[in-house]
Amino acid sequence: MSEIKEVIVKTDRLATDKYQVNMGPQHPSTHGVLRLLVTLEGEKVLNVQPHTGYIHSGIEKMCEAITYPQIIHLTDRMDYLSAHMSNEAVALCVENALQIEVPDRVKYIRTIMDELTRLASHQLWWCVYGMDLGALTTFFYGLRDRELILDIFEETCGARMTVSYNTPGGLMFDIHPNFQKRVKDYIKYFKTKLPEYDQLLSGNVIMRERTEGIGYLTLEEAIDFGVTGPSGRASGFSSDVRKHQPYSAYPLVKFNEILDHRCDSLARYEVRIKEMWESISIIEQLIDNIPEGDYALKMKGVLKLPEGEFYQRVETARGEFGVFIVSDGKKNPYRIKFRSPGFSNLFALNKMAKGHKIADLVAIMSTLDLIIPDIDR
Amino acid sequence: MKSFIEYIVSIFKGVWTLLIGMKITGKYVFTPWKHVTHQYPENRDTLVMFERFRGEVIMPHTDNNEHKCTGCGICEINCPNGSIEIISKSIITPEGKKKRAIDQHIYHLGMCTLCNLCVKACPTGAIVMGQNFEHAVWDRSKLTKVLNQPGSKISEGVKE
Amino acid sequence: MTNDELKTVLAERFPTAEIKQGFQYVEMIVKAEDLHETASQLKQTDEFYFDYLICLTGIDYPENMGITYHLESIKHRHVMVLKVRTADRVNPAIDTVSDVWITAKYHEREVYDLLGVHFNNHTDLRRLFLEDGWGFPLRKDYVDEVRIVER
Amino acid sequence: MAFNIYDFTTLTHDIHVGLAESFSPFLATTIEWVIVGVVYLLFVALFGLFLVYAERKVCAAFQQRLGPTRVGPWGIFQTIADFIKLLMKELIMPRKADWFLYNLAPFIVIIASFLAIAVLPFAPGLQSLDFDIGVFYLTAVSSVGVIGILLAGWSSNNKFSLIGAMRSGAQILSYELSVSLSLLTMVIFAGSMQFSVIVEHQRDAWFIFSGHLPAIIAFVVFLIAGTAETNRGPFDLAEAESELVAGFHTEYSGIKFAMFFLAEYINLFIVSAVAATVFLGGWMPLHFGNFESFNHVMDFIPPVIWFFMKVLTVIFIIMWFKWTFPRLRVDQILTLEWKYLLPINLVNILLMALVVLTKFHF
Repeated sequence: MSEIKEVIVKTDRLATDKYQVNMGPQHPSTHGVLRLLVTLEGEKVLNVQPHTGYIHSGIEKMCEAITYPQIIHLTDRMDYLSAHMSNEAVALCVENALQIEVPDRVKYIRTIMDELTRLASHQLWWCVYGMDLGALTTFFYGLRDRELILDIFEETCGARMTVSYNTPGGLMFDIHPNFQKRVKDYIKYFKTKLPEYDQLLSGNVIMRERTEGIGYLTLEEAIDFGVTGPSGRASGFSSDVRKHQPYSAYPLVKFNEILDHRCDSLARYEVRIKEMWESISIIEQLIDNIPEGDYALKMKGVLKLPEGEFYQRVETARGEFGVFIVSDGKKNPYRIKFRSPGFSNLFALNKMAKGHKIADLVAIMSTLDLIIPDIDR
Repeated sequence: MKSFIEYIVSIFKGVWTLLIGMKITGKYVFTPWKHVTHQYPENRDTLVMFERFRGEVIMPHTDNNEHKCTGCGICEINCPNGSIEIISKSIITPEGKKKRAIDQHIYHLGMCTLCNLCVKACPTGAIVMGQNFEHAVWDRSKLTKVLNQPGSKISEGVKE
Repeated sequence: MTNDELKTVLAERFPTAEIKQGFQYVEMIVKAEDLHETASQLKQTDEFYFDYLICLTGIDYPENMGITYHLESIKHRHVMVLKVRTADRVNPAIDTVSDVWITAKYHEREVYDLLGVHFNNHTDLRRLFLEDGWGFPLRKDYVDEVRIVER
Repeated sequence: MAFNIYDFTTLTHDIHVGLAESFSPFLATTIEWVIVGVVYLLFVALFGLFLVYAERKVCAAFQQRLGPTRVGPWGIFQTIADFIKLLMKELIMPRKADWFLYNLAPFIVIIASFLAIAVLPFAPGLQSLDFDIGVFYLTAVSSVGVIGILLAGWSSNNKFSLIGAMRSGAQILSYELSVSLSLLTMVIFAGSMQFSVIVEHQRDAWFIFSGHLPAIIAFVVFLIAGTAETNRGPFDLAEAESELVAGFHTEYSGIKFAMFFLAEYINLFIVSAVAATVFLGGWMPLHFGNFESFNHVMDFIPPVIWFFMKVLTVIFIIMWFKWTFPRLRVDQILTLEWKYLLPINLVNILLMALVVLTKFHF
């Protein structure tokens, strides 16, 4: 009898235990080789510790051995979804350092390409986000529309993702004769498809329940963690480099910086959807007005930057991308640093996911739109 | 009572959003002939790549087995990955002068990132980007190619 | 604040620091021992309010290690560059600013990983990308005969 | 009635009589068991393969793709090829897995599915177990499968599996309630738990038409709860791919994985078949009150075809759910059950009782 009593005393409170789960490096929702060490209590996430470096390729070290035009093709491989913006950052940085002004035509084309890249990136993000929430069909609708943008890239730049379209002083080629017509056709087509995105996923009650009030990141935290891009703007962090330090043709176009103060997953979702509309409007403003002129300046065979330190910020689809070149006057950089948006965004994940369920962790991570080579570099 | 009405309304609103979603997918499922995928190996004959598509570096030869490469090595310098190696030889021109010329233009496709810098840098336009994208081979050594064909020589009139 | 205004205000506030106009931004070079104090003042003083650390870079100079901070104020929209050099190159150490800007915690881990700069008082100074026991690849004297092929 | 020519009662009766005359009663019963077992096994295997193929084609159509096209014309042999591949695959077991439970789990899951099929009336006379508590038996048996899922998750020695299994347990136990209550609504309406009687009651009008609002509500609730019961999207938390890799069957390979896979599709079939039987008239043809000629034409279509047409329609709707909606979170799935479906169901039963009492139906 006394034995039984003891057992009852021992089990009067249901014993719970924390346990750790490795999400990744091979996990469907990490979109690459990110490893998250998740501490769980039942389904509740107590702590998320990202472990990076599985695809660290030492791009910064590699860049120290090659010349400035050659660096550009390596920047394709970091954030492969905003390859054109990363290219542009290096090209702009070198142009600024050499104090040359590229022709207007180049600026216009670069801006259009930027926005097309942003559209393509946000489309891929949208379809993957749907998939992370469990709506598998979104994946194909997003890719369907993205493929057409990639076709435009392929026709003009010669590659679908790793475009390498910029060079210091201009562009690799002039735009293809079909370019303007194709882009206009595409914009017309995509304007009919984008409302479908809203109807299929944005309005869906399950999706709303899954995202509203989930993954809260306040403005102060967003600034403190350096969470930029759509993720930061959903917390009200006005971080759009296109607006605050405009480059290329951005000073010439009218567009709104999408800000949202709800700070949750839904806000991050809607900021991106609205940014797609803004991108469409920017492209529409520019596509008919591309001025005539050279597509590239005649540059010297060997580019040597003056001694000094140069920093260039651009806005990629994921946030603020920075190139910091320390030059000692040689043809290759003394030190080059890429400030990648994904790196800073990733580490806010712990703050956002704490206390939510595993399923929310996946959904929150997806709203950050992480690209692993961008984090690891 | 108010919360009860809200509860009922929320059910209908929720179901309505679900039905809208089903309308979108339903629109596609009942038009299955509007699929967007390509049947790749079957459409090989009709598949045309864009003219600027970067599939591999090639060196075009004329019918007389002549190319434009002078063996200057600028492409080798411009390549970021070291995927081009130029082996040159010295030949004796008809005038009796000794001259450097290309022996082998070695191209490692396996290392190439198709960045177009070599093509852009080439002063004589000897190398261009080819549109072939089916590069799969059983043996990695087959990815190392010699671009100038055996017995080929440089075209007349290409400036050194 | 424009760059010139910022320069004068900074000069008033930090008389010991060396302030100059860089290529784009105002640059301020502080001594290693003043770093933490300067950083927290830059963030907390209402005049500057540099609340956003854009970028933290470690640079391997011939004699010492340099750390460069790119700072922006979201309130005032001005940008500046804060620079500091360590005393030693082989075993560099410097104060952390991770308690000022949280994001510095991870950027400092990256610098520690790739350059071997030790950050004092950092709560979680582990390698970020590479395995333990790996060298510091971004140092100029790093040799790896297997993985680095010199042309 | 015209569909009597399609009645299987005489056929099965003749076989039974023939066997009883030629063999001793014990042997005759054994042979009958074997025949029935083999027929069901073949049916389940083939229909399972067909459903996998159908799912892939339907999903492809939803996603503007073509689906399998390579193996055979329109890829119809794709699932057979896949099945052969699964049969030949190496069976890998985690080192620290519980050997006995790990191997037992797939069998429990598939046996539970098999048991449930027994009571389904495919056509008049084509039903192996027609007894007066058919609905009760079905709800009892179909919840046995969750034990297999729990065991699979527990014994795999994998945290993802365990989380998946626990989710599945919570989910199936809750939704079992809704399934039973919505079936109970219709049992009140039909006045019987016997499937053949329920079908017979729908001779003039299917229950979904004759039962007015309560029947429609019960049908919708049953569809939702049934989808949850089969662990299919948007309720596929147990194997949520983006969260738990593959959930409770992460560690299974080869034929054991195939069993889970097959069981999932059999369950899909069972849920659809029950929905078709209880709400859509089972094998009964579509009849409208006074259109004699129309009714006559409908009678010419064999009952088996009617049954499978209805089943496939319901399966298509469930697939439509899966390929449209995002997945729910684990607490939302329970909220949906306990805060929405259960109260609706209880009110619905009252409503149905009122309808039956006032005879406010056809």
